[in-house]
Order: sequence, then structure tokens, then C-alpha cells
Amino acid sequence: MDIREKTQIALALLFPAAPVTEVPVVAEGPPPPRDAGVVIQDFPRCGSHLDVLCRPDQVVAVAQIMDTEGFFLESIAGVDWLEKQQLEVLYDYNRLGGEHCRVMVRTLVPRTEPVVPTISAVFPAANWHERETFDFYGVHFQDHPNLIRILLPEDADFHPLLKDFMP
Amino acid sequence: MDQVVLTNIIYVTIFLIGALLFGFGPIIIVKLLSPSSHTRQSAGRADQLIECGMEPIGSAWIRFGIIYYLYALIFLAFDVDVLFLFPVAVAYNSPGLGFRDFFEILIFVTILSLAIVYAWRKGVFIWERKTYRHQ
Amino acid sequence: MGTENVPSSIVQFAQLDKLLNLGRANSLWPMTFGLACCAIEMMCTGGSRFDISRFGAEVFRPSPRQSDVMIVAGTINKKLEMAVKTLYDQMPEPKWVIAMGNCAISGGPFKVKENYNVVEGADKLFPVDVYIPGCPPRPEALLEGIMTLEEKITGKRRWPRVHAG
Amino acid sequence: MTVPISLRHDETFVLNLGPQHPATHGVLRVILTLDGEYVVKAEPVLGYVHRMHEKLAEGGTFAQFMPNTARMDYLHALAFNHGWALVVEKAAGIEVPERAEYIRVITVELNRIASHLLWWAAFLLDLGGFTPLLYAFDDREKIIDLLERVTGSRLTYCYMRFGGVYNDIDDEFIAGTRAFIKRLRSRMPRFYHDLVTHNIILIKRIKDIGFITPEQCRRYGATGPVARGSGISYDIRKNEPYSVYPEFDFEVPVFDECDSMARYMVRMHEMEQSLRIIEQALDKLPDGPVMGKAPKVLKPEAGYYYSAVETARGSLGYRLICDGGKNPYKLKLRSPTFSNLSLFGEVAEGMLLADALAFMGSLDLVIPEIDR
Repeated sequence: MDIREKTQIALALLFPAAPVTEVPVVAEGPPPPRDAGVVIQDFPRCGSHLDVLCRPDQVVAVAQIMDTEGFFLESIAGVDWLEKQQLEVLYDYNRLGGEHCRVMVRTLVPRTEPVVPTISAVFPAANWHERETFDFYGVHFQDHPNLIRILLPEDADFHPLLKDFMP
Repeated sequence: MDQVVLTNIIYVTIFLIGALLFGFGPIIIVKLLSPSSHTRQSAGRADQLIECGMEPIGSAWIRFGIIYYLYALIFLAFDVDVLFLFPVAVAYNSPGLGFRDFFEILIFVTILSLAIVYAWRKGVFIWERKTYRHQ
Repeated sequence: MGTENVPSSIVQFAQLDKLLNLGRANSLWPMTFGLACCAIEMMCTGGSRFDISRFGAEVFRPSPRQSDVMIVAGTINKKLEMAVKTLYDQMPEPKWVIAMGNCAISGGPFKVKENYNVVEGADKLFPVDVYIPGCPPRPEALLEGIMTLEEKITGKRRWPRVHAG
Repeated sequence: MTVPISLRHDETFVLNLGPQHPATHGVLRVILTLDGEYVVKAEPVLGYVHRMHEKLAEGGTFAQFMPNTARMDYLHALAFNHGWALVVEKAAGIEVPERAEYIRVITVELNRIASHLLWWAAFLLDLGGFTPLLYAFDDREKIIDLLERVTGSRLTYCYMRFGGVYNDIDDEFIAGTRAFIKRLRSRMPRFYHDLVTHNIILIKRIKDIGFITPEQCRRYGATGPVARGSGISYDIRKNEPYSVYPEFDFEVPVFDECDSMARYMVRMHEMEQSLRIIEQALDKLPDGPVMGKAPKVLKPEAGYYYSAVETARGSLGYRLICDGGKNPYKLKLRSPTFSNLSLFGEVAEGMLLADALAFMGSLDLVIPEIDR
């Protein structure tokens, strides 16, 4: 049983009674809404094996599962879906050596009050990545050790990568 | 005050003036040649301490470890040691200096190098990696 | 002459200043101030192939107190602005500035309408003496920039000017 | 490990290893809390050369972002070009002819050697040796001349296009590359290993300094020579083969001493492996077109795309999100040095200041790649 099935089963425990559905591919515009769950993707096409959509409060649980499975956190990216008034935080997990499996975990938070729990306790790598996502998108990571700006000057009062930002 | 003493005094005073000029000369020249009022400023920080362009945080007047003081002591011991060896060096090839004097100097130097042995025992030369407990 | 806007000193020499400028022009001590890609070209100029020491400028001083020319090699952004100004102030007179690369001249590839973080040009912060275009400029261009600065300091060009074509 | 020491407030002082410092290879600032010579706490501060690459990506079309990729990690610019070309070709489904793939691999590996040579020169400059810089730059200039013939620029290459490469390589380039391979192989044992690697001063300075355990590598996400120096055999060219890398046989040098000397040896052996790859690629170089068929204006399908490429410093990831328009909707660049540096604070604690700088040199930092 290779690592992909093992991870997929471990992650599926988080989403009770969520059948693994094929996501309708949309050529235009933001991705269609779908309920939380694990979807298998074809790696050559989009570069990741599993696509996990979960609620913000499940982020730490997913991180712990990834930690036990021996993954490492590659990067955290923020996405600003302006039309749907939603901010999306996207975690990339990958395996260091051994059998190859890349997992993409996504959570959607309302744009007005974007709050996501921090996973820097599980992965210290997340400390800087979360500070950067806060710096660019204003996503507030709860009980992060020191959530201050990392790339912009400390006294900057804007979040540059939001779609409606123009200096 | 016969001739020889006078010339010696003249030599010493010339040497003294030369040393003073050598010491205060650059300060005077700089005062004359450097721009009198101000240098070109963009943020008025000409006299800020050099710390890679950043504002120094806090002051460096702290209670340093004792280990650096011991290094200074070892240097001092050998500095004085060299001071006493100067006259020996001057008189080194005069016929009166026999093997007995050479051994005396050797004993003198070894006694002073006991300072190193003392410091060695105290662990001054061990630079192990430390771990810190953060409050 | 590069030093006319420097406040005058107590003692003025006509001929001696010419001699001093000749000495200054041929021993420019640049400050290691590599910010980004142009820093690598500056290191290549310091290497043995392009050999900046033929112009007496190979002593890269880390501290501003001992350097004559600040080669701004790279992009200045808003977080670094105060540090760059501090370094400029801490340099003793006579001091010169070479803006190396498009970023130091005018913000270069980052002078766009979405620019929220890059200072568009070093001359917004302090007077710049020589501009070297290029992204990054070739080591020969940096050498030409140093020759131009020497010409600006001493008033005459010692090296033959090579005309393209 | 000695018993932990707790220091009173007035026994430590704060020092700025600031933006303008010869050892930080650019504008990285580290706030060091020092107890005499010992580093109590090291906290890197970034952002002094943040140049808004991700905002520029959203503003321009796909092709307009190619020059930006070279200005992030200018030492291994071709790998950044390669990563960007791969992710957009994946998204838009563009085919790349066989010869272009081989040319891409040859130029990327040449650029990797040039990057390792410059790291080697700068690292020894940190440790106080100036002569190695002259040897390394002498060889590096040979590579830059070769790449300049083909790509047209010396440092910030914009050589790859979606569907191939911009310029075909001619026989003189191939002859020059073979001559370079012979030259570097003959110089490597004498100028690089005898002069420096077996030098007692270097061994004393970087052996048993800067221990990074494999667990730390995994928790901080360190990849590339930093991870391979700690016994983790993770090289994207082997683990997630892309382009034509599966057709070459080369080993991935892995050392498990976890100290700076191990990372140093990994990079020296990687230079040798890159020479082997280039040699095999030159032997198997097929004929054919260099540029595939690619539409003028790219409108890839909406979706999430990711491609990872092995640069000289680690795994570089492009997280591209398209919404069907002609501009990338969102591009996140996973820069390897960003994660490699994040473990500096934890590993440098308790080190001597000189060792902490030698350790930072062994991490091979390029600051615009961290700040993006």
C-alpha cells in the first residue's frame, strides 16, 4: 500500500461521509464550490497528487496527520478570490526523499475577517510562511508566536497582494 | 655642561618634538584641510555609530564574561616580559654574557609563562558550544 | 570638478588640490554595497579577468568611514532607504556615488504602476555622480563608469575613449 | 551539550549583522543577541530587497514574467527560467521538442556549476581566503562566455520560451563545453581540493560546525545541499524526474555528517555530477527543431498547477493558479533559501560568532531569492 493511499485514508478520516467526488473542471473563473474532502488529482497535469479542501479549524488536524506521515511543509500561499469575497490559504506538503507524494491542502475564509489557526507548533517552517501570508494578504493566524510583517517595512499599513490593492 | 651632554639633550628634544608632531600632526592637518562647516547629508546621521547602516540597539556597556579579562592578563604578563628582555637583547652579543646569564633569562621567561599554564587549567582556552535557557 | 559643492575648508591650495584630486581619482576605495544582481557583476569586475585594480579601485571597504565612492549596485527599496541614507552620511568627504544598474538609476524593471516598495532611483536620496545603465551592466561598463568618475574628479580623461563602430 | 545557562538582562548585548555586511551576501539583516563571543539568539530580518515579483506576475502576461524569474536567483537563473517554463507548459499543455529539452538540461547544469563556483568563492571569502575567488572566477568566466554565446546575457538569462528555447546551440558551443569539461576536471583536484578542501584551516573552521539533524531539515523544510548534507537523499532530478533527466545516470551526493563540511562536500561533488550530466547530454544531443508550437497569447485552463525544479540551493516550487485569463491569477514562488534560512535561528544558538558566520556561508544564501 503506497504512501498515497495511506495518506488519503488517513486524511479521509477527518471528513466523515464525504464521498470522493470528481471535481467538474471549469475552464474560466474561480474554482466551483465543493464540500470539504480529499480529491485525487493526476500528477503530470497539475503537479500534486491529493487536493484536500478543509474547514479552517481542521487545518491543525491535517497538519498533525501530515507530520505523523512524515511529510514536510513546502510552502503556504494565500489566494484572493475577489468575486466570491473569499481568501484562500493553500498549504503544500511534500515528502523528503523516499516515495514521492505531494499534497495540497486548501481552506477558504471570508475576506472580511480572515482568521486561520497557526500550524507553526507542528511545523516550525510555517512560522515564516504564515508571517509572509499575513504580510501580503492580512490573514490573521491565531496564536502565532510573533505575527509581524516579514517582507514589508513594519510600519506599512496595506496588504499588497490583495486584488483590490493599488498603491 | 660640556659639549657631549648638550648634543645629547638636543638629540632627545628633537626626537621628542618629532614624536609630538607625529602624534598631533595629522589632527592639525585634518582640521585645516577638512570641510569646515559640514559634509553633505541626506539624513543628518553623520555621527551615528557604524552598524551596517542600522540604528544600534541598546548599549554595549554590559558585564562581559571574565574569560576575556583573563586573556588581557596573559597579554599583560608577556608584555612586561618583553619589556625586561629589551636590555638583554641590547647586551646580547657582548663578551660578558655567558651561558649562565642565558639560563637566567630562560628561567625568567618560563616563570612568566606559568600564567598560560594557570589560564589553561582554568579552562580559558576551551570554547565549547553553550546552550541558553530563555526566560 | 567633483568637489565644488563640498563646503570649503579653512586652507585652500590651487595646485595642491589638483595633485590631491589626481591621487583621489586613481585610488577610489569603493564601499562593498552589493544589493542584488549588479553585485555579482561588481564581483566579476573585481575578479582577475576584468581586474578593477588596474584603476586602483579594488580595495572594497566594508565600512563607510574608509570608503570614497559608494557604488549602489542593486535595488533600493523602502525598507532599506534609511539604511542607505545613513551609510551615505557616514562617508567622509570627498565622497562620490556611482548608480550602477537600471534599478539604481530609475527603479529599472520595478518602475511599474503596481510599485509599492521600490525607491525609483538612487538620486531621490542623494546626489549621484555617475550613472551606469544596464541590467546588470557588464563589467566593462562598470570600468567605464569608474573612468568617467576619474574624468569628473581630475577634469581630464587619461584613458582613450573607445567609440563604438 | 553543557548545562543551559540563564543570563541576566545586562549580560548580553544586541548587534546588527546588518543589511550592508560582507558576510551576508546581499542585504540580509540578522539581529544577534550576543554574550561576548557566543550567539544567544539570532533572528534574521528579511525584506530589504523585496522587489514585488509576485505582484508583477499578476500584472503581466505569462511571457512577461520570464525576465523576472532570472532576477530572483541570479546565480542559477536558468533553473528559475526552466521552472517557470515547465509550469506554464504543464498548464497550457505545450509540447517541447526533444532537442530543446537537452539544450535546457545542458545550460541549466552549466549554470549550476557557475553558481556552485561563486558560492565556493564567496564562502572562502567569508572564511578569510581571497585567492580561491580568483581561481573560481577564472573558471566561472569560461562558463559565462559559453552561456553568453547562446543566451546573450551574462547573468540574468531570459533564454527559455514556452515550448522550447530561444536560440539553438552551434558546434562552437559544443566544442567549448567539451573543452571546459576537460579543463575543470583537470583543475578540480589541484586548485579546488588540494588547495582548499584538504587545507587544515578550512577543516578546522567548518568541521563539526553547524549541526542540522535530518529531523530539523524536515520540520523546517530545508532542501537541496543543506538536506543532502544531513543524510537526506532528496534531489528533485532523481525523486520527481522532470524534463529528460531520467535518461542520464548520475548519483546524488549525500553526506550524513550533518555539519558544514558535509554541505561543502555535497556541493563539490555536485559539480562533478553536473559535468557528467553535461557530457552525456552532449553525446545524446538529438537533432531537430528547437522551438515547439506555442500560441502567441496563452490562456491556460483554470486550475491549480505546481512544478518543482532542483536549483543549486534546493527545491524551487512554482505554485501557479490560473483563472483562464491571459495573466496568472496567483503565483507563489517557493524559494529554497527561504526555508533553508529559517532554521538559522535554532541552529546558530550557542555558537561562536565566527562559527555562526561560517555556518551561514555554508547555507549558500542568495537574498533576492528569499525576499522575492
